[in-house]
Amino acid sequence: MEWLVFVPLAAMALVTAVLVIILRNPVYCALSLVGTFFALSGIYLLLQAQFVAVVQVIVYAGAIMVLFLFVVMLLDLGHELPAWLQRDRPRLLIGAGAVAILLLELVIPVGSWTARAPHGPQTSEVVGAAGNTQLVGRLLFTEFLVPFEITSIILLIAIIGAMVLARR
Amino acid sequence: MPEGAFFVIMVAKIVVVFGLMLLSVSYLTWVERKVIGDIQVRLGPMRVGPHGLLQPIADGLKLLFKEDIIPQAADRTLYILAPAVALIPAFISFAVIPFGDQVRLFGQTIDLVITDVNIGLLYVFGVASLGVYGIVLGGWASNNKYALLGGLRSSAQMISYELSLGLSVIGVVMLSQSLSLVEIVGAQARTWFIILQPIGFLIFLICAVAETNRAPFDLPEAETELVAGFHVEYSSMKFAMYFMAEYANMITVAAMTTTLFLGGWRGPWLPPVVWFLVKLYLVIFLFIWLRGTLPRFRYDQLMRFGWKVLLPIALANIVVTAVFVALR
Amino acid sequence: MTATVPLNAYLILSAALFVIGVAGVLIRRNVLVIFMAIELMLNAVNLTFVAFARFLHSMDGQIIVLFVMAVAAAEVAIGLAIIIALHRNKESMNVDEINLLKG
Amino acid sequence: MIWLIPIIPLAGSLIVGLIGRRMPRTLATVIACGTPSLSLLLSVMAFVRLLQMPAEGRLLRSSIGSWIASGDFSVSFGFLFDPLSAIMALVVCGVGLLIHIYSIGYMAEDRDYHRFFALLNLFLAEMLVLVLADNYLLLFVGWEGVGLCSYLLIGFWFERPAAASAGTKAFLVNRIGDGAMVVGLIWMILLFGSVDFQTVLTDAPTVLVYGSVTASLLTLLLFIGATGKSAQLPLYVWLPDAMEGPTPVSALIHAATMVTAGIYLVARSAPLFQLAPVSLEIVAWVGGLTALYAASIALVQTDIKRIIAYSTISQLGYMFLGLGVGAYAAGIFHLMTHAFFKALLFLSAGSVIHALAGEQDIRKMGGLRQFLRVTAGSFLVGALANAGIAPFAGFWSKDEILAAVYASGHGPLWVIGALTAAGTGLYMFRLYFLAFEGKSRLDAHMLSHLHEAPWSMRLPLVLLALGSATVGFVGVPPGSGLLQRFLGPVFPASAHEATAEPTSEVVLAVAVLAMAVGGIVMAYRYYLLDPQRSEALAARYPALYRTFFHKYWVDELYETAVVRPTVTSARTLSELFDARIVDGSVNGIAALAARAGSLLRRLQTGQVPTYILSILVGAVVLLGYLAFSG
Amino acid sequence: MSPTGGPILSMLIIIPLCGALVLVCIDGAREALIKRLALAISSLVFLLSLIVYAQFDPATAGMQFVERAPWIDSIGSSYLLGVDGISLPLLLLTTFLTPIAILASFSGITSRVKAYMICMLLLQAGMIGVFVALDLILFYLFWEGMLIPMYFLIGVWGGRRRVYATLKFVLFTMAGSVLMLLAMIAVAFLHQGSTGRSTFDLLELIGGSIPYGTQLWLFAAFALAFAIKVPMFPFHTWLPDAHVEAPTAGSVLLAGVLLKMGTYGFLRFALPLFPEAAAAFTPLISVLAVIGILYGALVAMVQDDLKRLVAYSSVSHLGFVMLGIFAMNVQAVEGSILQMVNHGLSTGALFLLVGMIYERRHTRMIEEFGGLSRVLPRFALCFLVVTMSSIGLPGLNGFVGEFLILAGTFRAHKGFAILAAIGIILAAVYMLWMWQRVMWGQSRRAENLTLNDIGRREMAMLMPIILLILWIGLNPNPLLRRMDASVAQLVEQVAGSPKADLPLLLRGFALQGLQPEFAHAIFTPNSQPRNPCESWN
Repeated sequence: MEWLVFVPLAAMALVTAVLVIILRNPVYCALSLVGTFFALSGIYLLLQAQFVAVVQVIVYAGAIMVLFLFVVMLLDLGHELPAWLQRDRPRLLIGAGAVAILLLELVIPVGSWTARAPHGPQTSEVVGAAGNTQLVGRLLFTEFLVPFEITSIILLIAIIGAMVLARR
Repeated sequence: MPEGAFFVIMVAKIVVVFGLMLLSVSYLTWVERKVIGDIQVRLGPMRVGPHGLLQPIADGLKLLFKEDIIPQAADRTLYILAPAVALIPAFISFAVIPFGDQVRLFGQTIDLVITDVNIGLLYVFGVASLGVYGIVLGGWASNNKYALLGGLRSSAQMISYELSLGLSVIGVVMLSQSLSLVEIVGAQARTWFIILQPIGFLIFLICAVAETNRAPFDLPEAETELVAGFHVEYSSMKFAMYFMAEYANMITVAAMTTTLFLGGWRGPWLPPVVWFLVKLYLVIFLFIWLRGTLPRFRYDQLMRFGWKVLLPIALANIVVTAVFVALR
Repeated sequence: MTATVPLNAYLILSAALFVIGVAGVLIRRNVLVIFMAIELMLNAVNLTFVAFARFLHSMDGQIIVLFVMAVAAAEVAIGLAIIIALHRNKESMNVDEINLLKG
Repeated sequence: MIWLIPIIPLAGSLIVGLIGRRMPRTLATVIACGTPSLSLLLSVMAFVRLLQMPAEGRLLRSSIGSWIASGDFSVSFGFLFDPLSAIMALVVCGVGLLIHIYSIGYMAEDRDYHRFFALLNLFLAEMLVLVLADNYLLLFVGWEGVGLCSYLLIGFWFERPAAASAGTKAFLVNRIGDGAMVVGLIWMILLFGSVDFQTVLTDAPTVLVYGSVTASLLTLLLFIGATGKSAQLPLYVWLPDAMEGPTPVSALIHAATMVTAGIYLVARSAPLFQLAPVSLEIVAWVGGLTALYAASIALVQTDIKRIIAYSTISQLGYMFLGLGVGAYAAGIFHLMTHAFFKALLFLSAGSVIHALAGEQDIRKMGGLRQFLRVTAGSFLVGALANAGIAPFAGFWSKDEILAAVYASGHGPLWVIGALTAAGTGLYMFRLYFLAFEGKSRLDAHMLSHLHEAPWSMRLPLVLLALGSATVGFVGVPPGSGLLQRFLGPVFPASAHEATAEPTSEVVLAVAVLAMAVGGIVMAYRYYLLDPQRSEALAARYPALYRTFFHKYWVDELYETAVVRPTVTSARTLSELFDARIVDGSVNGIAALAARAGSLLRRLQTGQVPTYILSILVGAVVLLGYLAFSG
Repeated sequence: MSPTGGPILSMLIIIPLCGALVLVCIDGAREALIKRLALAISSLVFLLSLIVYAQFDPATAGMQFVERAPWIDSIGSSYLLGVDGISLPLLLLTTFLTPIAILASFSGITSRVKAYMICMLLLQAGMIGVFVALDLILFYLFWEGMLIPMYFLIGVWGGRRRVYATLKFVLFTMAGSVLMLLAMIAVAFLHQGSTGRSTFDLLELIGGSIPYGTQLWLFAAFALAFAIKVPMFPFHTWLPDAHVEAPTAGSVLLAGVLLKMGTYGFLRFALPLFPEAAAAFTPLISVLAVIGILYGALVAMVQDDLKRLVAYSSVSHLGFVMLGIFAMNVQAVEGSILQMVNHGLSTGALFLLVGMIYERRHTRMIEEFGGLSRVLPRFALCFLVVTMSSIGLPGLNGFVGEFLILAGTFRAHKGFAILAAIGIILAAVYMLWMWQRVMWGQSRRAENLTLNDIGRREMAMLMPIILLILWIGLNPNPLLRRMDASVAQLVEQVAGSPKADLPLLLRGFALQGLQPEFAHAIFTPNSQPRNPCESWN
């Protein structure tokens, strides 16, 4: 049953992701990326992370990508040449090779790790009973309070920084 | 509940709700014209049908059969896609808004809400935040400077006011201890949140008007300076879709106002659905009234108001509410 | 085909997205698109976190994701501001022409 | 009570030095001269008490408290008053007081009157610390303290470049000796665990083996210190230059007191030296050679003060000669008499200089006796005493030393001493005749200004002249006079000078006296009767004359052999080694880093994709390590 | 806990920090207020430190006024403060010199007064921290932290080549300290390896059994850091540059206190932690110390800049201190500690005096002066006392220290003591030669004749120092008595180890250098296998 949801969403994520990097028009890229975000949001829902899923939409799709679009439109960028004609090959080859290794590294040992890794208390039953959002909120304001505050400071700095940079 | 029945009921709810919504949208145009007409001491549409009741149908037919112009320099794909992008979020927000209590029908207990998501409020915001795409993309894809400016303005405006909008309802969330709209309505069994959250309500209302790009916040389509804003190039059915999106948004926002602050479907004597509709239309009337009464903001005033007035007040409201909740 | 999707499926998806992001960074010239590709990579990582959170029965992963999002938002704000500033000064979005860091 | 003796002048120094300018000059003068008087009074009282004690136990001690205590080593501010210290203290206070009084007149015109008296008082305090200390370290405090005062007083007229460099030279040369002395002291600590006279001198025979290398080296280190302070070969060079200081200073510090500190040190350490025959031999030879050497230079100098300065060196040589042959009491005796007559000579010279408004060249004087009667008279007494003419003080003490030298079997040294005696007679009377007798070579302007000194200067002259004439009688009869009996218990039993039989002593004394008189006669013939003959003499032995006149070129030798190489090597170190090599390597490393950086800089293409690629590769490696290392 | 019951050492650190914070809040234009406040704060710290002095128990060898609080538990580092007879004199020196340095800046510093005073107070806190910290990491924190205000003091308020000087100073020092940090960590790991407890507590680490070969390496790392700070020949070249460019107060504190940190580091850390290695290094370091004594003196002799001269004289003086430390007996070590204080006083005062004439003439070139004694009699008197203290005139403080060092060194190695005695002679040479050219003779410039003699404020700076110079010279026992027990304990800890000579040292490096357990400690931070997922719970 989950596969029925997962496979289309995964496919959508991959396709839109690929589109992001091969489409020539930045606006389309951005829109494809929004598509990826939506697909990921769906997958988050599948993973019982409703809060994250919605925040994904609000923050990424609703705010970040709008900013992107904003800038793309404001600067009115031209189209570039097809991507694969632009780059020097060695770099691409190194990149591809490294990426392949990375994939292997990621996938191969992970199974053994997860088996050994300690499991936390928040099983799906617990989460279901308490509510995903409530749990996230509780953790955020207890155990992760300090990072949370730091993040808020980062955001404040970012606001000021962005204003300073973009002025004139 | 058997799975089949669930499915049937679900489909039925969706069909009924969206059907009604489409109808409301089309007749909202008539309502608006009528109310504005009254405000301006004239009659409004009177020719098509009694009191112009068939006017929306006539308008729809006219728009349907008009020539669909796509400008030469436009980005065709996006140009076509944009109105749909605008319309869809406007409609799907409604999925989580409860418009009545449970009813028993055909032996089934049916919630009068399409789906009760435990993060319904966030869902609405998430979807609402997408509305901006339709406008921005439409404005950009038209490849027209007025359209682009309108689009950019609208995106800036919507992002700005979305902030205050979101912050204004935090008080409600704190009081109801839930993000589910059904539970928020449930929490208003004794007191409506408009009583407990008058400031939150006011901010929400103002931001809601801004979010829907309606007067006095209709800068994106300010005729006097931008001709018609982001949809200046649009015609025919695509134009109709933008139009519908605006009114659908209005309904959604009004429904949200009702749900969050006015006790939702709650009320004495009358059936819940009726109460819900009454409150909904009262809010919509308020919107139209505002449009008939207030002049348009200047753009800098608008931004300043959003960031320097509404945002701090909303934050203060949260602090006060938090103290209140903590002390309770 | 089992009923539940295993962790590895998510990880592979995540890795694939990450790789696509990397590829984007490597092959594109437009700063904005490169930036988007980076966002893509961030999202890939987020997916891993959420997946682990689910399979290890711990909410920490989701919390981290929230932090990542917050930081990403900050990053985008600054990044875009920089891009605008760059554009003003250089009239170009081409990374090959932006090499002020060249030693 | 003993500790008050040095403290009083110290207080006087502080008062006069710090607030003297704000008080009436008379008051300052009274304080400045009052403190030595008080010290003298106290010394005399202590001396009287000492005399009342049994001969073998004459010792007064007093201690203020602990000074340095570190680990197993400790030393105190302790003072001791035994016959040796008593003699020294009396001489220092007595002569010091007279010179203070003299200075009232001599320095009356100087604008730094207060500074002068403050320093003089300070010197007195330090000198008294030196002679009264009951341990070597406190002695060293006084030792360096008098050095400092000497430095500041030589450079009193510091605006004269010559005075400034003379002061520096004096301090530095002394410092060389002091360095050796410090090494001696720390060695003493290692050997004895203490620097107390009591401990060291009592334990010496048990700790040190007679004639051992350790004993020799230790005593020699102390002796090097003494040569610095007492201006012996090879560290005498500062003393002639020190004459740039005001004349009372020369009289007090560079004749009567400070320069005798070395004598005092060796005499005080007699039990140590007694264990080191080699050292004693060296002391004797250095003393003897210095005596002759300085006398030879004095023969041809023309500066009135320098001649007296070389004479001082020469007389100090006599004293060391005496000490070196074990005649400690004789050395101290000569120290005492010398203090009187040399102070007298200097003060008389000062009176002359005062009268001549600063002129010091004897070739421009002559016939002064008729103008400066008191001065000439007292100078004559001093010269006779210095030349060792009976019955003046110098005769008795010098005679005793030479007798002891002869008796100890040092024939060559006796000959040197006798020759020096002749030289002494010659140069003293050359000075006297050229300055006071004969025709006046002064210009008219000078003559009109010529005047005898004020009473405050004349009084000390007269008193000192009396002393120079009579003080020798405390040592009569030789070997068993009052002084010798008083000092006897201080020195080790074996050190009682081997007295020759009286007859031979008389013969020797007459011989030496004859040589001295011969010197005087020669001076009379060459310088008074027929000055041309002296020039002819110089022309006949030009090499000898030039050697004497240029002081054996020792200053030049030191300049080329020590000073210049040091400065040159220092400059090389500073400019080449330090700047180029040490600092250069530091900067070189920095430059290397910069070079490496500029090479590595090429890696920084400025292309963001390149950077990201490197990040990626790094991530792959890191992740690979984590994933596959377990 | 201290006898007073209060955390007095922490107060000593915190008060200047708070003072700096208060200054931050004051309007920078109110310079007079800022100056007075800074002076008051640092004086308050001095008064507090006098309480420490008064309540210090001379009979106790161990640490007193100990304060301990958990700090970084995960690595076993704690907030651990304390003083003993070794650090007490230096602590007092620091608190004593800082107000004087601040007072000295009243006229010399005209720009950015507020920032300057803040730097001074931070510097004071850092310096005090260095002398009272007993935890390696805490010590390192203060050690490096104190560089920052000093960096600014030289870099902002310095002379013409200030940037070069300050960079050189900081980089030089850093280069050494980084190695020291590594060695500190290694010490802690080795300790953990043998006892299973991770700690940076110095008192606990002392007496640990580190193998000889490893000790050599660790000692070398510590020694390098400290030797640079001292500075020992041949690591001294930052010193003249830093001194010449630093403002007066900077020079005073640099010479007066900062240099002592190196020598103090040897005494507090390098020797007790690695006694056998210290013994092995003794010949090498003693030789370098002697070279430093003679070299510094010779080079000082030919300098034409007064500050450079004094800077090189510091190299020479600190050579004495190093020589004494490595003689490793009670007299020598006590002499060294005393000499650190003496050098702080006399050189500090020399820099003050040089600063005073610099303020009047705006030059420090010796050839520009001459005959100043006539124009500036009060100045001359102070200068004389300080000069004499510097060349070790008996009766003043310098002599006591030098003499004890020489006496102790002679016990350990006669040759070194004799060579060092030559240094005493040379000290007189360069100081007196300078004196002769600056203070005596005829003035070589007309401007010199119209200078004002030092005033009340300047006397207020100099008088305390001069009184201390006299007091220590005549009565060093109060200080020496407080050192006795601690120094005896230190000597006992260190001197028990076998002595080695230079060839053996080199062989030790070559053969026993990187022993397996050392390598293990360095390269595998944690003995358990690591699992990246561990922390994800």
